[in-house]
Amino acid sequence: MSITYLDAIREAQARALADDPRVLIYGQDVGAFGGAFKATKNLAQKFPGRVIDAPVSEDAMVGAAVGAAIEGMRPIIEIQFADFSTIAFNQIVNQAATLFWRTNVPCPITIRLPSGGTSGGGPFHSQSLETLYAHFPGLIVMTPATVEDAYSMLIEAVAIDDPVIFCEHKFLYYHLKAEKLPTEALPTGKARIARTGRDMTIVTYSAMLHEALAVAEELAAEGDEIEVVDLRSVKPLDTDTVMASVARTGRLLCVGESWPWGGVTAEVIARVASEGLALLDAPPQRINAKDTPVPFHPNLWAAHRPTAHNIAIAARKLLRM
Amino acid sequence: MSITYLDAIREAQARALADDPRVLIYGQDVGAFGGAFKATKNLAQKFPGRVIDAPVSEDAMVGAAVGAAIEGMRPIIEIQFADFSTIAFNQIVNQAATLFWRTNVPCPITIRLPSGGTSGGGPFHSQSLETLYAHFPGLIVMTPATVEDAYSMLIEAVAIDDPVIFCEHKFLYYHLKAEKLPTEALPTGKARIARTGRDMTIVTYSAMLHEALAVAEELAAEGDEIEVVDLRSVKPLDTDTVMASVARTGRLLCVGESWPWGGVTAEVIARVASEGLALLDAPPQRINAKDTPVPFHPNLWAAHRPTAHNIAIAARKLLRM
Amino acid sequence: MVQSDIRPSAVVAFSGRDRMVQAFRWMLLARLLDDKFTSLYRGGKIQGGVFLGRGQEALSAAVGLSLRSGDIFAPLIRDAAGRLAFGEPILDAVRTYLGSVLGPMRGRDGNVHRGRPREGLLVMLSHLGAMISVVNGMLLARRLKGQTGQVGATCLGDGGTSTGAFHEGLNQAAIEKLPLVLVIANNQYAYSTPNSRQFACRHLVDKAIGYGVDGHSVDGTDLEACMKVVGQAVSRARQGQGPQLVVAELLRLCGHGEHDDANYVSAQLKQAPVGRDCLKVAEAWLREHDWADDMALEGWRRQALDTIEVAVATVQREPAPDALKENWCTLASKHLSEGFHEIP
Amino acid sequence: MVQSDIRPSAVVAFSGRDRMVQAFRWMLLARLLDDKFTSLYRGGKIQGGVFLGRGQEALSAAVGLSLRSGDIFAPLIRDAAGRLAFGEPILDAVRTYLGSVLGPMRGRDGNVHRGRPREGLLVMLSHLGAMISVVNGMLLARRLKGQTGQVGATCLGDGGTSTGAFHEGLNQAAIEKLPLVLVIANNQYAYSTPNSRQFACRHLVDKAIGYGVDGHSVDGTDLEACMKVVGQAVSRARQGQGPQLVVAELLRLCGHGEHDDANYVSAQLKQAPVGRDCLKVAEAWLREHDWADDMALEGWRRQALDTIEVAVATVQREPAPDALKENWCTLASKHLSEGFHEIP
Ligand SMILES: Cc1ncc(C[n+]2csc(CCOP(=O)(O)OP(=O)(O)O)c2C)c(N)n1
Ligand SMILES: Cc1ncc(C[n+]2csc(CCOP(=O)(O)OP(=O)(O)O)c2C)c(N)n1
Ligand SMILES: [Mg+2]
Ligand SMILES: [Mg+2]
Repeated sequence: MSITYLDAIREAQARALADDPRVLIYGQDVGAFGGAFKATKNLAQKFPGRVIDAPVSEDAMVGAAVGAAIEGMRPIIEIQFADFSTIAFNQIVNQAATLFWRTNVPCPITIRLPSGGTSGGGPFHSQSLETLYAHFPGLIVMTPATVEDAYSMLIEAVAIDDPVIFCEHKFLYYHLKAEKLPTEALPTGKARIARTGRDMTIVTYSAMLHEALAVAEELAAEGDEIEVVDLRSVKPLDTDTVMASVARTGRLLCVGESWPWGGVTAEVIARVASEGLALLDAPPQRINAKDTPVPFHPNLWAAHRPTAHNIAIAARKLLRM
Repeated sequence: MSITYLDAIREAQARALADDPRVLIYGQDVGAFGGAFKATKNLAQKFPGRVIDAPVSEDAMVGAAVGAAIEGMRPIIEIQFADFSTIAFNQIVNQAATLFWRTNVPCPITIRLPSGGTSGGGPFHSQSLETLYAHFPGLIVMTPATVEDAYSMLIEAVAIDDPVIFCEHKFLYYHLKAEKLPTEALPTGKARIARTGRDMTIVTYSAMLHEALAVAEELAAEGDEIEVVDLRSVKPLDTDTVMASVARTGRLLCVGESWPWGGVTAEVIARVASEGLALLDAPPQRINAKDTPVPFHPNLWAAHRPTAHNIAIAARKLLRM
Repeated sequence: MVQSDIRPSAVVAFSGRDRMVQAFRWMLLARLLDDKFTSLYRGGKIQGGVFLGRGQEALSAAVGLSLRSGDIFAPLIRDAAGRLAFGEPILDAVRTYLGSVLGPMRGRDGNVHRGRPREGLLVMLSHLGAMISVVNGMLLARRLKGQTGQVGATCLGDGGTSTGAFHEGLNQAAIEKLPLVLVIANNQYAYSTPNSRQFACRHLVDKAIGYGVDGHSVDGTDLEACMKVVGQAVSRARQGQGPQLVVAELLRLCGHGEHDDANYVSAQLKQAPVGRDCLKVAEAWLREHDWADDMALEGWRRQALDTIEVAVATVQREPAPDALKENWCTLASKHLSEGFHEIP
Repeated sequence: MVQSDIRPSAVVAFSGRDRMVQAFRWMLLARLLDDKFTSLYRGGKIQGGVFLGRGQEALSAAVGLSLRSGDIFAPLIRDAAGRLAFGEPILDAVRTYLGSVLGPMRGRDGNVHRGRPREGLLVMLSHLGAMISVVNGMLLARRLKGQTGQVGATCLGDGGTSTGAFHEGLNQAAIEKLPLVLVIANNQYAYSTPNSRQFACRHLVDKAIGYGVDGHSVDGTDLEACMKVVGQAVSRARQGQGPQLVVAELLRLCGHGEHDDANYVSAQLKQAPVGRDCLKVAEAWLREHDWADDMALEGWRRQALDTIEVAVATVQREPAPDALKENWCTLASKHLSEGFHEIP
């Protein structure tokens, strides 16, 4: 049996529903239909009344989730594409993110955002919005890069007493496969050394992890050993693991699929520069998507996002600095 | 005669309306009433039909501005408080910011966001959202810190062929005064050396400029000369001026009033570390608001935002590093 | 629109002597409390804005009184009366306005932003319309948990009806047939903006039909009418008739906030029936019914003033929040908080 | 609701022989173009989704044909017919779907996201409801510029009516009394979600009254009815009667996109009048009126197919966008673009 990243997301939800009567799912077409990506397939049938179709009202969807959370439930909201979360923006950043701080009542909601680019997705079905949500106080932002993390982090997201923005990458839905679901996992807030190396650290997350790993493989053939850190969650961001890796390698390249200005890569570099300047043997570098909307055409899309190709160029250059 | 920061904003709008028949103003209570902060006082009377009261519909307000821009107008939108721009978020980042890129039709709209904290403002009347808008491709984000810039940058904002997010700081509205309106100004995208110095560079913008200048004054008495860079616009961000200053001083402290994760300060440090690591004699540091919502009570508010007091502590520490 | 199917007995239940007196006393307390906040504000004792319910007490008290313990109430800025009637301790109001750290908001939020969500009293977001879907979610959760017979009420202004959140929220409640009572205080203005620049339907209650919910309209200056109509709407919601939209016509008898002299309010409206002071109307009504006389009225007034004075005196001795004691932690899961290692 | 005040002569004007034949031919072209996109999609020639207007061509064509040059049209995903009738070059559709760099979107956006704003044909945002206020802004600007006699039309689905943007947009148009024609294609589903989970009013046109705008309902499977009702709505808007809400009942005769087999569509609806194929209904109607016979129909079909084949053949020889030639600049003010000095 092989399990995809998408299967893992479905299984995590099935398990959360089975284990905890407070869990419910609310989103457009999540019920009998099983969701636009089939991430909730069969769940409405298996858990009657707890997987609920929503109208095209993202603002009210998230508002209702906050209300349910006040009543002690643990709702999972599926936004059809991350891009549509801009409609729910106010409820997410102002209502959900501040509830506990204002009122002492926790807000355990999980908002699933099918994120990131796919070929032909175009500017409104491709966005990576982790930066937005990480900037606001009060939110946990998860960015799983593996089948195992998709499963275990989603289960943890539901269990956490705070609002979690769960950025699941659409590009990984079908591509990525594992043999079985994990039985244990790193806790939220811990980054993972996805590959060890001594010459350079690449810090990344989500779909870009796989580009980075490909680069590490490629450069290994040239004799350069690259350490790859998978952040797993961008807020909290595991500065310690990043710093320890840079301490070993002296070189830092950050890769993110979101836009450059103030993105995850800026935050990582700012932390390392502030707290670990002496560790750096060369200027820390970053690669992001270009500063334009995500283009529709595959030719443009492939050039817009970071790929193993341009990461490798950057890595080689940084190794020589 | 003395002119406040708020007067400057009103005068800039009056001048834009007078000089260009394509300019119009749309926002809640901006008409006969003159706006919640009186930033459009008398303008409806002086420019009949061109200063229009809007319903409590921020999304539709910005959407209509985009439509008017397609028709060749140059609308100014007043959002009553920056915090309410989250309701218009989708129209700002997806409609306005992408219009030119998608269709080749420019989108010359100016969105005025009364921003930043004031004592007693509380979590929903105090936000500094420049980071959000700078992250998205397609927007210019201005953050004027002086009466002169409030005036000249707003005039320039209206003239620019792209959507401009004009973050005007409420704390400066009445406090800040100038003798007269400027007749010339730096172009958008150019930072200003607000004070020269050789021992350290503080990079900042908006209300924090004045805290930084106070610190520079204070430390001058101790013999340390601090250069203060006022970014003026955070996107585009004038890396060259920042870099040149750090080249002179070797030390960088970034100060911003928005939240720490991925804020302006992270972006500035990331740029300097990537492109000018060798210029740094000490780790670049940053000070931001705390990572909580903006508190209501003056005691908490004063501790939540950076002030001359804690900037000075940070500066002294950095000078000794 | 539904306005006629209540039996005479029900009418008595909604506006019998005890209820009317109770309602009036909450109105009075709210009015006097508002007056107190105004004078504290003028004396520089209050940070931020002060938002009054002057002219809206009848409607607001009717909402608060029509609810029971176990119900949900999400008031808005002009609902001092409704809050008190629903059971909000007066100390919560005073502590939140004066920034006592002992208040439910601990100085983190202020003035009208207060409540106790776990006790069914929600804390408003400034963003108008944003509370409706939150109430929906609570009602939905209760349905899932098998709790029945409870309703959720929330208030909004005429301006608030223009928000997308109002639309999404009311539609959501209608689809789920939730026991939501959405009360619109049409006080003719949103800040300075008159109805004519806010909507174009003849009457706001016309919106009910477009959502497939019951609509009720009421003279918001008339306490008895408010008690009946709001009471009936709450009953219908409780009985499973789905969301109820109540629209009251009245006039804001003060500025938008205490900083505003409201000189834009038309003289004509002030003279019109909608401009009547609901407190005076209610007083006259009680006198007419011989349910109150000078002595009773004066007694209630004294008691209210005493209550307020005691609360204010108490709170004025209470500590303000101390930044050094604040935990500066936004998350419930403290262990997941980022330590932003800032220098000072 | 307004449905009766057009004189017989007006009826002829809206659905006379020329107009009906024209409308039918746009419907046919749109249907065949959609078929072509389907087969290109199945052949792996199209990136991203394919969204069809199958079953909605009568309504859509009626909207496009009711507009004049100088009017504004903001179509949605199922409006191939309306776009063509409004004057969108078929090459725009084919180029955008196939990603030709010569198309109006230059490969930056794809499939149904195309238009020419300066010619009055807006480019839809995916976010449902977001185009209404943009049309409003254009109409408002024209009024300010003194341009009159022009209208703006935009289309939305039943699902789209649940968005806050729909509400804010329609209310805004009503307040400003703009010549906006908002056409709702109630195709019974939003993706898989049936009407019963989308709204609770009896009929979507009931929403009109809550905004104070004219409401029109029409059988969307009946071309003649669509031509009349949409034509009349457009006329009323043009005459200064303010926004017009048109609600058509019909059924989506295809999946949400070509990836969707729509097995959730109820068999009962498929059998019901709402499930009729508007193209067949229109064909029968034309035959009945002796305005079309086998030969004419076959001729139109051939011509449409030829047009499509020529367009596709042309576009297939056109260059795709080249990342190296892209300027990667989001701003009109190039000099204000940030050079993010990325390494490669
Ligand atoms: C979404 C949003 N936009 C703007 C504001 C600023 N604002 C605060 S109160 C107000 C007027 C509200 O009018 P109305 O809803 O009629 O209530 P009233 O003040 O008359 O009781 C406005 C525009 C807000 N709170 N929320
Ligand atoms: C704001 C928003 N939320 C979600 C979506 C995803 N989405 C695309 S089409 C669709 C269904 C739309 O249904 P309807 O409006 O009835 O139009 P139809 O597809 O039936 O023509 C949804 C939910 C979207 N485009 N915009
Ligand atoms: Mg009002
Ligand atoms: Mg539909």
